[in-house]
Amino acid sequence: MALIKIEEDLCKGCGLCVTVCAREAIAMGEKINNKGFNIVELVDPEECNGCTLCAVMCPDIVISVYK
Amino acid sequence: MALIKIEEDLCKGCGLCVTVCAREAIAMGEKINNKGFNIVELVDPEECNGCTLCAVMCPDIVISVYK
Amino acid sequence: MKQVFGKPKSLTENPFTYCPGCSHGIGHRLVAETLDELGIVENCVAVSTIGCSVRCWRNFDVDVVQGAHGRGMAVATGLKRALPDEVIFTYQGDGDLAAIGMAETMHAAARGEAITVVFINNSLFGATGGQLAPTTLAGQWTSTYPNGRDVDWTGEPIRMAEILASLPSTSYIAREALTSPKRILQAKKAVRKAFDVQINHNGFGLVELLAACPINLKLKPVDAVKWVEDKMIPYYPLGEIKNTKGVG
Amino acid sequence: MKQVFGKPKSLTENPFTYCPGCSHGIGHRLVAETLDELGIVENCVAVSTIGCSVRCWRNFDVDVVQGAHGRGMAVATGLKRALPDEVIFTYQGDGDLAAIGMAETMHAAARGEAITVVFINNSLFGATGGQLAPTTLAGQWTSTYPNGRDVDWTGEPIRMAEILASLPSTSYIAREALTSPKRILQAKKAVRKAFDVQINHNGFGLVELLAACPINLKLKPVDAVKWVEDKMIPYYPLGEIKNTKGVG
Amino acid sequence: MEKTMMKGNEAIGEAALRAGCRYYFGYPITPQNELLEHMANNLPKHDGVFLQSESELAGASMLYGVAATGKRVMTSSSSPGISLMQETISYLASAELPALIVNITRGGPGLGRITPAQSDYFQAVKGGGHGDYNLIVFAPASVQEMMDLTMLAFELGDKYRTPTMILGDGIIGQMMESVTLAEPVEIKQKKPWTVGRRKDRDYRNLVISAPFTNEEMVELNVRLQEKYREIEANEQRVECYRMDDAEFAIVAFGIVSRLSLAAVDSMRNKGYRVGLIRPITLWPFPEKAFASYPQVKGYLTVEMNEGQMVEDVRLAVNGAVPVHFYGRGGGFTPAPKQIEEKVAGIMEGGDLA
Amino acid sequence: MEKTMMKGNEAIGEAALRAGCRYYFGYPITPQNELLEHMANNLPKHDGVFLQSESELAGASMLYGVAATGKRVMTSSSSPGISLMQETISYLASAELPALIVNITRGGPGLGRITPAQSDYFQAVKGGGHGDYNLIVFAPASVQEMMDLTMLAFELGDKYRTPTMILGDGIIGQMMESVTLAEPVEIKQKKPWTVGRRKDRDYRNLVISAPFTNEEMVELNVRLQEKYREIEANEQRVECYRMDDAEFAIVAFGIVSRLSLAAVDSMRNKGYRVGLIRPITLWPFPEKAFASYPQVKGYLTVEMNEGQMVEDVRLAVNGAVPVHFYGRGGGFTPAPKQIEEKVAGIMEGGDLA
Amino acid sequence: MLREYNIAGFGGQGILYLGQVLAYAGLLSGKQTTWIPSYGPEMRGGTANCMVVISDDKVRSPLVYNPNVALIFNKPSLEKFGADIMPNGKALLLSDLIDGELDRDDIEIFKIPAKTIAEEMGSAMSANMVMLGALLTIDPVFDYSQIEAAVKKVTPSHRQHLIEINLNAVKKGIEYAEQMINGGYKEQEG
Amino acid sequence: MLREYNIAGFGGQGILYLGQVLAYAGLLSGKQTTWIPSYGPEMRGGTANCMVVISDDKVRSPLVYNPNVALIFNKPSLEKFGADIMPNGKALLLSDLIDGELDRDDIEIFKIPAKTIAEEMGSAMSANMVMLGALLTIDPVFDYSQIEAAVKKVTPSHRQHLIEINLNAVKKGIEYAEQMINGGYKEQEG
Ligand SMILES: Cc1ncc(C[n+]2csc(CCOP(=O)(O)OP(=O)(O)O)c2C)c(N)n1
Ligand SMILES: Cc1ncc(C[n+]2csc(CCOP(=O)(O)OP(=O)(O)O)c2C)c(N)n1
Ligand code: SF4
Ligand code: SF4
Ligand code: SF4
Ligand code: SF4
Ligand code: SF4
Ligand code: SF4
Ligand SMILES: [Mg+2]
Ligand SMILES: [Mg+2]
Repeated sequence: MALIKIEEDLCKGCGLCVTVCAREAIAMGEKINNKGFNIVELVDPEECNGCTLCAVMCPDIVISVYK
Repeated sequence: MALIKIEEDLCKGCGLCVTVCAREAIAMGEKINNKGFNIVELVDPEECNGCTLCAVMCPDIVISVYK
Repeated sequence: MKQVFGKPKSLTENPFTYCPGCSHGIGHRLVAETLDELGIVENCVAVSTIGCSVRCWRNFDVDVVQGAHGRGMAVATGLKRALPDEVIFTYQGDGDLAAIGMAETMHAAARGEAITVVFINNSLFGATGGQLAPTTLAGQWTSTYPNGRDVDWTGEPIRMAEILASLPSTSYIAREALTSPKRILQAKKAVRKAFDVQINHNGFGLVELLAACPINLKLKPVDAVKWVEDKMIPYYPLGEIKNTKGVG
Repeated sequence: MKQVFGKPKSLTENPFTYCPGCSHGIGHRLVAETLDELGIVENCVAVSTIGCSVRCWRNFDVDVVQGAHGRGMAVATGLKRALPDEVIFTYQGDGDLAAIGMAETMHAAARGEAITVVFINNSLFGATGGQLAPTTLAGQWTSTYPNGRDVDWTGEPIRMAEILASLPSTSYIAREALTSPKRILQAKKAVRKAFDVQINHNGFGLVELLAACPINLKLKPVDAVKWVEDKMIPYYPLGEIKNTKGVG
Repeated sequence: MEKTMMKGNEAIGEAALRAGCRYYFGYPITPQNELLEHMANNLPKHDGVFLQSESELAGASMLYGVAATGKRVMTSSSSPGISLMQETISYLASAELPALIVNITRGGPGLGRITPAQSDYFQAVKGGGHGDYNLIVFAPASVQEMMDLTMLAFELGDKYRTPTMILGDGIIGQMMESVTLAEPVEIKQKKPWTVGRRKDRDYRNLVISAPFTNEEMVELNVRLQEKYREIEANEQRVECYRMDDAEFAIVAFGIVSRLSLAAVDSMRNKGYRVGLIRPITLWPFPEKAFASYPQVKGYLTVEMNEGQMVEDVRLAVNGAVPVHFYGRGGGFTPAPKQIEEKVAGIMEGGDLA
Repeated sequence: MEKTMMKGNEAIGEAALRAGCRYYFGYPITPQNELLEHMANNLPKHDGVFLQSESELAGASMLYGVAATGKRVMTSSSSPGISLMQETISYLASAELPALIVNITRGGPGLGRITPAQSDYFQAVKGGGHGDYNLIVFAPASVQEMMDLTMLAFELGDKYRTPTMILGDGIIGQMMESVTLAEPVEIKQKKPWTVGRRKDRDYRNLVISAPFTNEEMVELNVRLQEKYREIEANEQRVECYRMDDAEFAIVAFGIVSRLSLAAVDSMRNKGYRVGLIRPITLWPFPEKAFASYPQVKGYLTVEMNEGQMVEDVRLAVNGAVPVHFYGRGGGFTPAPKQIEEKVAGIMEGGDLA
Repeated sequence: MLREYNIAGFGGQGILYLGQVLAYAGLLSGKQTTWIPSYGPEMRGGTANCMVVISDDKVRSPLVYNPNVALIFNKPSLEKFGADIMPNGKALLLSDLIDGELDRDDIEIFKIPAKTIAEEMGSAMSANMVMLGALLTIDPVFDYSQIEAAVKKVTPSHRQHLIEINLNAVKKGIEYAEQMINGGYKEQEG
Repeated sequence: MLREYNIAGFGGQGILYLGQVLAYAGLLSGKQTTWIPSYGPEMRGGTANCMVVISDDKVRSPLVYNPNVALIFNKPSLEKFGADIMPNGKALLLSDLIDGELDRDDIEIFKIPAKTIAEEMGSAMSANMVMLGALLTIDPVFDYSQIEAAVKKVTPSHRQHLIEINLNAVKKGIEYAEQMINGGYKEQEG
C-alpha cells in the first residue's frame, strides 16, 4: 500500500514528476492552483507503488510519499 | 680572434657572467663604477673565444661580443 | 503508513520562488537532506551568492551570509578561518563561480580551504536573463550571443571541476546531473561526500550539479531537462573526479 | 670583426633599473631579440603590468599601455580586438598574473585571445618587498610568511602554465628558466614561438620564465640563480607543455 | 530624422552606434541588460566588437585597452558593477583616455534591489576611485536625452581626452518614449597620442598612469586640473524651467526632474511662483545657473537618495538662501504630489529666508 | 604604560592586536607593507589568522565573512587597492558589519606613485562605493593617534555596527615616533546578530545586504540614516589649536595638520592671530566646531590634494566667511613656510571678509 | 490631450505588449508618448503592469499615479490599483478573472469577458487585444487604423503571423464594447 | 630643546639605522622624537635619507626642511641637501666619498673619513656608527650611555652580534672627533 500527497499550492505544473512515473499514476490535470499553475494530479492511486521517483524529481517538494 | 666589450657604466657587479665563462677570461675586478658597483673585467683577453655565454647570461646587456 | 519521502527539516517554510522546472529546487533539497543527515543545522553557516539563488537564505534553515557576486568562496574563507568548528558551505551558480568569481574560486581551491561548494551549473546566467556564461556550450543560444556561442570569439566552455581537481590542495571534486531520479540520488551522494570531506578531513569539497534553466533555455521544463542530459553531459562528464581522502 | 652579440634594436637607450642579478633584464632582452627578428617593432603594442617591470615602457621601444595590477590580459584583449593586425604582448610577473590577475588570466586564455604573454615567475612579489605569491614554493621564506610557506595554511603553489594548457582554447604554452646560457637560449626559442603562434595562427601563446629575484630571496645573484635551478625547476618542470598549432 | 519609440537603455546603445562606437565590453546586471543586449544584437552588423567580459573589472580593462587606441568604446553596468570599476576609472582619468561608462543606478547600498535610485551621485561626481580626477557626468531626463547626451559624451570625451559617464536610473533606462534618432556622425578628432601601427610618426606613444618621476606625477595633476577648470568653464549644462520670476526653486536631475516638472506645473496653476533648475551635467555642476536667479528665496533639492547633489547646490548657493532636501534612498520615487506638498510646506511655513 | 618608537603603520597593527583584532586579510601594496608584515609577524603569536589574500577584492570579502561572525577584523591597503574594495565596502555598510579598513593613501590618480597624498578624502567620506552609506573615517596626525584612533575605530565600529576607516598617508605610515602603547582591551560588546553556532538562541541570523522586498530596502536606508545622524551627533572629533582669539584659521587633517601647526606657531611669533582646526574624524565631519569661532574672518584649507575637504569646510561655514584652498595632488607636500606665505598673503591682502 | 493609462495583470497576459501598442499608436498619431513597465526581480512571472502616457506636450511624469483609464486583468491588480483611478476616469476589467467589484461611483466601470471572447475566437492568448479593442470604443482616442499600424510596428519579426489574429481580436473587442454600450451600461454592470 | 637632523647617502650605508639609533636615544632621554625615511620606489638601492627630530615638546613637522645638523654620506646628497642646512648649523661629511666642497660659511663643516676609520677597525659596514660617534662629540646632545642603550634597542635579534662592533665604531668616531676638534677646526678643513 502506498500513497502520495500533493501539496497543491506549491505545484508549478512543470510536469517533471509525470515523466518519471513509470506506472502513469500521476498526470497533469485541469486544476489551476491559486498561483495560476495547472497542477499535477494523482490519477490512478491504485497504480502508485510509492517508489518516490516523482518526489525525487520534483523541484518544489510538492509530493510526499507514504508507505 | 674574439673580443668582448664591457659597458662599464651598466655593470651591476652581479657576477653571473663570471660563473658561465668556462675559460676564466673574465673576473670581478677592483674597479667601482659611478653607480658604486664593483664591476667585471676582462682579465685574460687571450682566453676569450667569443662564445657569448657571458653576454647571454648578463641581465644588463653589459657585454657585447665581436669575432 | 510511514512517510518515505518528505520535505527535509533543514528547509524553512518558505516555498521556492524559482521558475517551474528549475533545478535550483532540487539542489536546495539535496543540500538540506544532507544537513538533516549530518544533524548540523545548528552549526552550519551557508554563503548565499548572487544569482537566482541569491535568496536561498529564505529556504535553508541555517545562518546565512550573503556575499558579493563571485566572492562566495572568499567570504567562506573568512567564515571558516573564524569558525573552524562550524560547517561552511557556499551555494553558487556558474556565472558567479566561474565568470566574475574565477579568481576567488581558484584561490580558495588552491589554498584547500576546508569548505564545501555546491556549484549549480545551468550553462548560463539565469538571474539576469540568459546571458553567456563561461560554461555555455558551443553554439548555444544566449541573450548576448543570439547566434549561438562562437568559440572562436568567446572560447570553448570552461570545465571548472576538472581545473579545480588539478589543483594539488583540493580534496573532493565531483560532477553530477539533476536530470533524472537516478542521477539525483547519485548527486545526493556526491553532495554528502563534499560535506564529509570538510567535516572529517578538513578538506575542500566541491560538487558541480548540471542543472536546467527552462526559462532561459526557452524550453519546456521536460525538454530543458532533456537538453541538459543530451547536450551538457557529453561535454561535462559525470562522476567523481577527485577524492584524495577517500570519502565515501 | 663582426659583432656576434649586442643589444637588440628593439630596446631603448634607457638602462634597466632592476637589481643586480635580476632576471627581468634577461626577459626583456629575449623579448626584444624576438621583436628584432620578427621586425615588428612598429606594429607591436606591449602591455606593461604592475610589478618590478611596471616601467618596462622605458625599455621596450614599442608603443606601450600600462594596465592596472593583474588586468594585463584584459587590456591586451581590448587592444587585440581593436587592432587585430598588430602584435600584442603582455609582460607580467607571477603576482600580477596569478594572484590578483587570476580571473583575467584564466578568461583571456579560455577565450583563446590572440596575444602573447611573457610570464616572469620569480616565486614572489618583487616590487613590494618579497611577499608570498601563488607560486612561492612550500617552505620558502617570504616577508608575509617569515617561517616559510606552510601549505596547510596557504595551499600548494599553483602551476599556471599547466592549468592554462588544460584550457581547450590556448595554443602554445611553455615553461623555461633563465638560469644558464643554455636555458636562456632555449627560453628564447619559446618566446619566439609564443609570438609566432599569435602572428601565424591567431593563437594564445604564453611562455613562463623561471626567474631570480636575488634581493628578496636574500641571496647573492649567483646563489639566487642556483636556487631557481635547484628548487624551482623540480616543482615547475621545463619544456613545451602545449603546442596545438605545431609552431616551431 | 526618424522618430520612433525606444527604451532609454536601447537609446544609449543606438546613440553609441550612431556616434561611431564599435567596441562594447560589459557584464550583465539589471536594470541595464537591454543596453548590453542592444549592443550584442547590433555591433556585429557594424563589424564591431561586442564582448561579454568575465566581470566588470575585466570589462573596464578591456575598455581601457581599446581607449588607448583612440577608438570609441563604452561599457555599462549598474551600481555594484560600477563600484568594481573604480580603480580602472581612476586609471582612465590618469592616462587621459576617453571612454564612456554608463551607470543605470539601482537601489543600494550593498546588493540592494533593482529599484530606481540616484544614490551613486557622489561616486560619479566626487570620484569613487582614488586620486583627484573627474568624469564628465551627464544626467539624461528623457529617452531623447539618453540618445543626445550619449552622442555628446563621446564628443566631449574625445575633445578633452577624458572618461565620461551617463548616470541614469532604472526608470529612465526601462521606460520607452518617443524619440528622434540622432544622425550618425563622422569622427573628427585627430588623435596623435594613440597606440597602434607606427608608420607616420617618429615617436612612440605611451599610455601610462604613473610617470617616471615624482615631479611628473605632480605635473600630471596640474595638467588634469587645468583641463578640469576648462571643462567647468565651457561645459556646464542646465535646464531652467519657469525660473524667471520664481521665488522658490526645485533642483532635481534625471527622472526626478520630470516628476518635479509635474509638480511645478501643478503649483503654478495654483499660483505658487515655483521654478525648476535641472542640472544636465552633474560634473561640471552648473553652479553658474544659480547666480542668474537672485530673486529666488529658497531651494528644495529632490533626489532619489539620502541627500547628495544637495551638497553641490549648497556649495553653489553658498549660504545666500536656505537649501532644503527631500529624498530617500534604496528605491523610493517621490510622487509629484509629495514634492508639491514639500514645496508648499516650505513656502507657506515662511521658511524661505 | 610602555613608551617606545614605532612606525605609524606598525602602530595601527599593534593597536589592532591590543584591541583584540585577531583576523587580518590583505594584499601587499606600498606604502603600507609594514602593517601587513606586522600582522604577519604577530598574529600567529596570538593564535590569530593572518592570510595574504589573492587580491584586495578577495581580502575584503574574507573580511566581510569574519565580520559576519562578530569578531574584530581588519584589512589595509593603499589607494588603488582601496578602490577595488568599494563594492564590498558598500556591502559591509549595507549589512551593518563592523570592520576596519586602513587606507595609507598614495599619489594618484591611476597607478600613481607612492608619494604621500590625501586625495582619497572624497572616496572615504562621500562613499566611493554605490548607494547611500558612510564609514566612520579617522585621520590620525601622529603615530600615537595611529594607535589610539585604531583602538577607537574598533570600539565605535562595534558600537554602531558600521565599517570604519583609518585614512593616513605615506608620511604618517612610514615615520617613526615616540608612542605610548595602548592597554589591551577586553571586548565588551554583545553581538546577538552574528552567525555561528546556534545554541543559545532560537532564531537564525542572516547577514544580507538585499532584503526580500522593496519596502524593506527603503526601511534599511531609513535605519542606516538614523544611525548616521546619531553618529554625527555623538562622534565628531576635532582639535582646535590657538583658536580662541584667532582671526584666521587653517583647516588641515593628518600630516598636513602637523605642518600647519609649525606654520601657526611661527606666525603667532610674528604676531598673526592664526589658529588651526584639525578634523580628527573626517566623517562625521566636525562641523560643529566651526560655529564656536564666530570671530574668525576667513579660513584656509590645506590639503595634499586638489581640494576635497575644503568642500566640507565650505558646507560647515555656509558662506559666512571666505574659505580658501591651498594644495596639490599627486605627491606634493606643503612646507610650513609655504603655508605661512599663503596665510600671510590672504590676511594681508585683506581678503578676509 | 493628455491620457494616462495603467494596465495591470499577471505576467503572461500580454500586458506589456498591449501597453506598447497603445504607446505606438500615440506616436503614430503625432503625440508624445511614454511607456514604462513596473520592472522588478519578478522575471519569473507573477504580476506585471505598465503605465502609458499620451500627450500633446512633452510628457512630464512617465509614472502614472492616477490614471485616466485603467485596464485591469486580474483581482490582485484591481485591489492594488482600483482606488487610484482618477475621478471621472474609466476602468476596464477583464471580467473572466475578476469576480470582485470595484466600489467606486465616481468612475465608469466596464466589464469585458475578454478571455471568453478570445477563446471563442480560438486564440486564448489574445484577450489583451480584445481589451484594447474595447478601449478603442470606450475611450476613442485612436481609430482602428492607428492601432493596426501600431500592432504591425510592435510585433517582432518572428511573430508576424500573429498580427492578423491580434487584429481580429481588436475588432472583436470593438464590437463587444459597442454592443455593450449600446446595450446600456446598467445591464453590463449587473 | 629642538634638534632637526637630515642624514643622507647611498642605500646600504646604514643611513636609516643611524637615524633610528639617534631617534631612540632621544626617546630614552625622555624627549619627543620622530624619524622618517625618504621612502621611495627605489627599494633597489640608490639614494637613501632620513630625517630625525628630537624635541622637548610635541614635534610639529617630522619633515625637516632646514636641519640643525646634517650627516652627509656621499656627493649627490651633499649637492641635494647642502644648501638647506640651517644657518649656524653643522654638517658632518663622510670625507672618504665626498671630494667636493660645501660652499657655506654660515655653518660649521666637519669632514670625517669614517669609511677609512671603519675599515681600519676591520668593519667597513660600520662607517655610519663612526659618524654617529663623531656627532656625539660635535653636537653633544646625548652621552655615550644613551647611544649604547639605543643601539641595543634598535638592533634586531638576529643581529645582536653586531652590537659590540657598532659600539666600538661609535667610540672610534667619538675619539676621532675629539682629536679633530682639539687639533683645530682649520686643519681639518684644509
Ligand atoms: C557585481 C555584480 N555584477 C553583476 C550582477 C548581476 N548579476 C546577478 S546574478 C548574475 C549572474 C547569475 O548567473 P549564475 O551565477 O549562473 O546564477 P543562476 O542565476 O544561473 O543560477 C549577475 C551577472 C551583480 N549582482 N553584481
Ligand atoms: C591594485 C593594486 N594592488 C597592489 C599593488 C601593489 N603591487 C605592485 S607590484 C605588486 C606585485 C608584484 O609582483 P609580481 O607580479 O610577481 O612582479 P615582480 O615584482 O615579482 O616582478 C603589487 C602587489 C598595486 N600596484 N595595485
Ligand atoms: S511514487 Fe512512484 S508510482 Fe507513485 S506516483 Fe510517484 S512515481 Fe508514480
Ligand atoms: S514536478 Fe512538482 S512542481 Fe512539477 S508538476 Fe510535478 S508536482 Fe508539480
Ligand atoms: S665570450 Fe665566452 S670566453 Fe669570452 S668572456 Fe664571455 S664567456 Fe668567456
Ligand atoms: S653579468 Fe653583467 S651586470 Fe653582472 S657582473 Fe657580469 S657584466 Fe656585470
Ligand atoms: S531563471 Fe532559470 S535558474 Fe533562474 S529561477 Fe528561472 S529557471 Fe531557475
Ligand atoms: S626586487 Fe627582485 S624582481 Fe624586483 S628588480 Fe629587484 S631582483 Fe628584480
Ligand atoms: Mg547559471
Ligand atoms: Mg614576481
